[in-house]
Amino acid sequence: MALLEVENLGISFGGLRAVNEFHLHIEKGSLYGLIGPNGAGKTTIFNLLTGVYRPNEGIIVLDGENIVGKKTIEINKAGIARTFQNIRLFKDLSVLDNVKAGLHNHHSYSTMEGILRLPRYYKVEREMDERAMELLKVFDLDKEAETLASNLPYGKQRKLEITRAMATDPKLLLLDEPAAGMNPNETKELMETIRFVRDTFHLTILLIEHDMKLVSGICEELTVLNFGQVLAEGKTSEVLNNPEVIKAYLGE
Amino acid sequence: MKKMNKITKSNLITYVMVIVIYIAAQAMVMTGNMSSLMQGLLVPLCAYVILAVSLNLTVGILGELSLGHAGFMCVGAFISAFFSKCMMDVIPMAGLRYFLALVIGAAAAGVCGILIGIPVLRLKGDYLAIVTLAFGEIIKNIMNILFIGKDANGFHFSTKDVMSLGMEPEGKVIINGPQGITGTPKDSTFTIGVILILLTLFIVLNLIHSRSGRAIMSIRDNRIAAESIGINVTKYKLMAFSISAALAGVAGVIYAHNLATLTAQPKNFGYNMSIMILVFVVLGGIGNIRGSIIAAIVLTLLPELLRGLSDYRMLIYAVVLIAMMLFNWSPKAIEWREKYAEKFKFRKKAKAEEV
Amino acid sequence: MKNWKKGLSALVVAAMAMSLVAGCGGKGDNGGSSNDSNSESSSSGSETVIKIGGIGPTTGGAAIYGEAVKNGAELAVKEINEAGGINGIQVEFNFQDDENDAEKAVNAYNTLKDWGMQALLGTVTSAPCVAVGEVAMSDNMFLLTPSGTAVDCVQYDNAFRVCFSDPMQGLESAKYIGENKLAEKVAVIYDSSDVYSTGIYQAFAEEAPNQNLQLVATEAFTAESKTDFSVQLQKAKDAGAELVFLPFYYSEAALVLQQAAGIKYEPIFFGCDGMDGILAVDGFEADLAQDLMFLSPFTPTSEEEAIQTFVTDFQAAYGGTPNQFAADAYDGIYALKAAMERADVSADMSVSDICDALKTAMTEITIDGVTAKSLTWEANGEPSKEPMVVKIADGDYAVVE
Amino acid sequence: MSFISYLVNGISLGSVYAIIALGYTMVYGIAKMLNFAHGDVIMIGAYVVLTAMASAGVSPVVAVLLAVVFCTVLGMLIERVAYKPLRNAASPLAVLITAIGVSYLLQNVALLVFGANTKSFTSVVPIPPLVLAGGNLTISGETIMTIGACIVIMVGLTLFIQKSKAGQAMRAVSEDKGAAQLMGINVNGTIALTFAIGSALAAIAGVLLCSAYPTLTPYTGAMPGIKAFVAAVFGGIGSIPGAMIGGILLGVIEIFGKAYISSQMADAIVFGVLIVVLLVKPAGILGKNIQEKV
Repeated sequence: MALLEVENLGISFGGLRAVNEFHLHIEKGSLYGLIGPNGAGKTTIFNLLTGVYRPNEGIIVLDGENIVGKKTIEINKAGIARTFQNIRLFKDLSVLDNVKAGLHNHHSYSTMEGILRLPRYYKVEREMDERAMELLKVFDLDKEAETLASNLPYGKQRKLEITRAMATDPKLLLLDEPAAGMNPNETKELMETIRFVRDTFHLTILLIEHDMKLVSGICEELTVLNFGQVLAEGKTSEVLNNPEVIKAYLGE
Repeated sequence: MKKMNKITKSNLITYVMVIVIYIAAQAMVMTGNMSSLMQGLLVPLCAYVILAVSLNLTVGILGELSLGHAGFMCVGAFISAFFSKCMMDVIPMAGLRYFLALVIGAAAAGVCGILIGIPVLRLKGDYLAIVTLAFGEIIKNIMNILFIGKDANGFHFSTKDVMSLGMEPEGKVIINGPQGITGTPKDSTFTIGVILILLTLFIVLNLIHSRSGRAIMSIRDNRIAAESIGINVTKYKLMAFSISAALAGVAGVIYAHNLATLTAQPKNFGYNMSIMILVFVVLGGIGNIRGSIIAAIVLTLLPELLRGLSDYRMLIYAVVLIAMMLFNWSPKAIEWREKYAEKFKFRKKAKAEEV
Repeated sequence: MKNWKKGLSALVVAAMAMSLVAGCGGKGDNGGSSNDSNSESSSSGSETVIKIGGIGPTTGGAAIYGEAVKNGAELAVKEINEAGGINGIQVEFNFQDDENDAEKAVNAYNTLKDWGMQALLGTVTSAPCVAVGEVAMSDNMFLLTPSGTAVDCVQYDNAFRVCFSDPMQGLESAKYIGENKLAEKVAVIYDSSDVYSTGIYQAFAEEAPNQNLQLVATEAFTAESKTDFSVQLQKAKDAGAELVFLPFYYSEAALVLQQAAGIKYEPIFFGCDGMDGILAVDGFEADLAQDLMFLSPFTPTSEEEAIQTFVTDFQAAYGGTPNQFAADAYDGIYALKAAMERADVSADMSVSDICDALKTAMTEITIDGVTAKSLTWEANGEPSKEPMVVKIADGDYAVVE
Repeated sequence: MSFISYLVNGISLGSVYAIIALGYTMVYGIAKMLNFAHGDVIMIGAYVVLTAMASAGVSPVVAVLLAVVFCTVLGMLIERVAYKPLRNAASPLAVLITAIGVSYLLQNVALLVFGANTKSFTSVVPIPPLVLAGGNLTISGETIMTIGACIVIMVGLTLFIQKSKAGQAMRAVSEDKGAAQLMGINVNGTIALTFAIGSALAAIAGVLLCSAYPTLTPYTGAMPGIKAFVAAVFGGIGSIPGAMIGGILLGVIEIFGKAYISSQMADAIVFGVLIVVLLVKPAGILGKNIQEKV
């Protein structure tokens, strides 16, 4: 059954048509790649999916529910979490608190309970700590739980961002260039982690990536975007051998 | 778990610091070692400390610049003084009256915070700063033209002058335009002030280290990321802003019940005062609650302690302010300080090893 | 690391605070000897001096008035000391800044209390005066304000004033205008953010109908917008006002006169005691103020000998002509002297005893001051002064009989 | 008739705000800091002119030139001593607070040097007033001069920033300090130059302010300074034409508010309009509304 169905999605900025007649079909549990040359509109599509931009036309259906027109927070609550191309961590919060912020809507107590330090505060905070540490362990960040996020090395910041997104317990996880700036070893490790979380947490993952090794290594299906339009889609191996795709990537 | 301890410890130091200062001050008063000047400053100091802590909630924790904090203080001061003056005969118990005045002052300022915050908090940086400044000036202007009197027929309002109130001859003017409110009961005491500081600290520190505080700080650090993980930006911004405003209102209540006269002048409720509070916050360290307390105390005492210099007083104050800012914030000074401190640390270590 | 850094800065600040507080303690020990603003004759080291405190703004926007009071009072103190003091005791005077803020005024008051003040000449401005009055009442400290005009300044029996009260000025102005039939259509421009100005305006407006004065325009300005008066003047002009009442200080009045000349509007301008000093503004074109009238207790150009001596001595000591504030302060110190002599005050009396003695003595004395001849006081704190109306003619003040 | 006369008065008050706002916005645009001491530099400039004319007896032109030189040096000195060390501070608020300290400092130095007494400023504007409509409408020489100066400065600044090499360096620094540095632009020098120009403008603004409203105290600069800051934000801070439009609009609103609504509420009206404008146009009238890129 399809988790995400996107039909006829389009948006313009000023006179510029950034995304046109875009469509996407992601099965539950799959690992899907979105690739394309720079400026093809990949991040714009992420922004459309997460409600940062409102599309001019088209529908986005998540798990049977149309999410077009919803706000970012509502879409997150509906089950989409993301990371950002230019890392957006809460840099003056600790690694642990970054993840706990992600748990915000899942482990709840009122502000009053927090200020008055009622028993529920201690109970929920403990649950949050446990859950957060569990997630950090998956990404091998548990030893840095106390570190300020801005003091983490680059690769770990990317991982922390994924952890934070995971904390919101999404159905669909959007990763915007998760391997950017990582060395081959780190990338390899990241590939395994991504696969591991998909399997353990029964996630569906859509990722934007330039690193072809990573794309061909873990993505089961691909959509190639060029000038805001779908250039090709299908099984990874097929798409990557598509002459049009090669042309788009290698230029004329 | 270790982290909890660290935070608890840091918070504890702050509480203990306030209590120690309180006990020391009380001891000095009891033994007659404190000058009248210092005794007179104790209550205003409490108000300024609360203001600094509350503004730090907006500037340091929420990460928004507000230049209208004096406006919230003004609202709290006037509403509570109005209440106390009207209720002076109805509620003779000073304690109960003061408590109600506090609740009313804080609530009024908090409501103002919400009303202002809803349209305004979507602005950013300097624009938010200027809008809050404008708000503070509007409040001051309104307080200056407000005339309220009371006679047998009830309350009378005017924005022109006392005559327009149209009162019976025996009626009493309560708010008299620029003359403000005179004869507010002097209910603020140092002990109440310190209790309110502790209460403020309790609210602010516990808020920071809770789920809501985390949400507020995540908005400060990255609004877009905060939205992406489902944090309601508007709600938490508004929450921080209105709590901050309500606490400023509390400070206003203390201020109003310490002086016999309450007027809305540029000096006490204008942008100058808002800026003064901001100076406390920045000098003490943005987001550093303990620093705010210390800076508020130091900068309030400084001009008073410089009185001996008579004409040069405010000049020296300005110079000291600039010097402290450079020392505390300039990257070069910080570097130098670190180097020096490291040497010192190293020496201490060496000494320890020797022993 | 970062936390540690924060800790260090907090430590530095704390150290600073400690040293400051410690410094203060030290200062407290050796009394007020650190103050250098009092006149030189005081620091003779003798134990028996009478300590008079003064409070007013010497910084901030109202510094002009505080400075004037400070100078006027110091001049009087110097003269008294040279003449042998009060009851043979030398006088020490200490003037503290309040920045025209009620809270700072209370701080200044407490500073003076630490210094050993036995009677207070102050405060200069109204709102601070009310706040200090409250504290002085609870301490039973004698208070004589040279220029606090608001009614509440002297609401307690320990407080007296040298100047007119706001309502009295408003009333007298209206009366004068009405009785002398200066005009029928009157406009008022006042500072709606200022206690003094609003106080006078209200009394004036209340009395106006009784004097058959028609208030055709009532316009206000505030501390935040006191540079441009074009609208207020235009409205007065359009309403056909023959006289414009200006109950505020001369710094703003100078602008009003200049802007009125700009639109060729030439009604009678009528001010209050705050108008005094307008000719002393450096570089002010005196013909702008031609025919300006105002209520004043004091004219520096008066031919009377006492006033002439005061003006000459003041000019010699501080440069510049003394204004009404300086004169009020000068008379205030002499009033204190007279009352203290009458009550036989000695230096070792407690503050409260002095206050109780002065409360009665104050109502029994009569002094010939520079602001009035045979000046006496009522128990309610008000002086018995007849306001004079002064008219400016050819760049000089002239008393209108 | 009175409407036109109010309009003229509003424009003349606004032109004074505008000329102060130009200096504010220029420094803000390039150094990205609110120079709270700008109003006080204006006050110092006016005192220099007054002293030079009254004590040294020089001609108005020489006095104004003297003030420009003095303020330029003063501005650069302030920048070097108080602002530059904080340029890379952890928070931009640090330098704002220091600017407030500088403002207090200038006020109190002036208080000590020139005393608290109000000084009357003699207008240095040689233009006679323009009398229209049979004497019912007078436009003062100061107004004509101020508006003229405003336009000249606005055009001059715009040309300078668009055409000259130093101006281009300024634009580069305002866009991205780091990148400008990498391009070989002397960032420190450029910012110092900005302060020099800003302070020279302050001197001129001081002369015009005090010619139009001829009283001078150590606190003369503070309130017009804040109003001009409001005007600069109103027009879109960082935009040079914006400062001019913002200043004049502010003046007109202030006068109309006083004339047609309530003279007691003038401040509340001005600031109320400001809030409404910013809510509708969050970056001011001519400001660029930059959306954060995700």
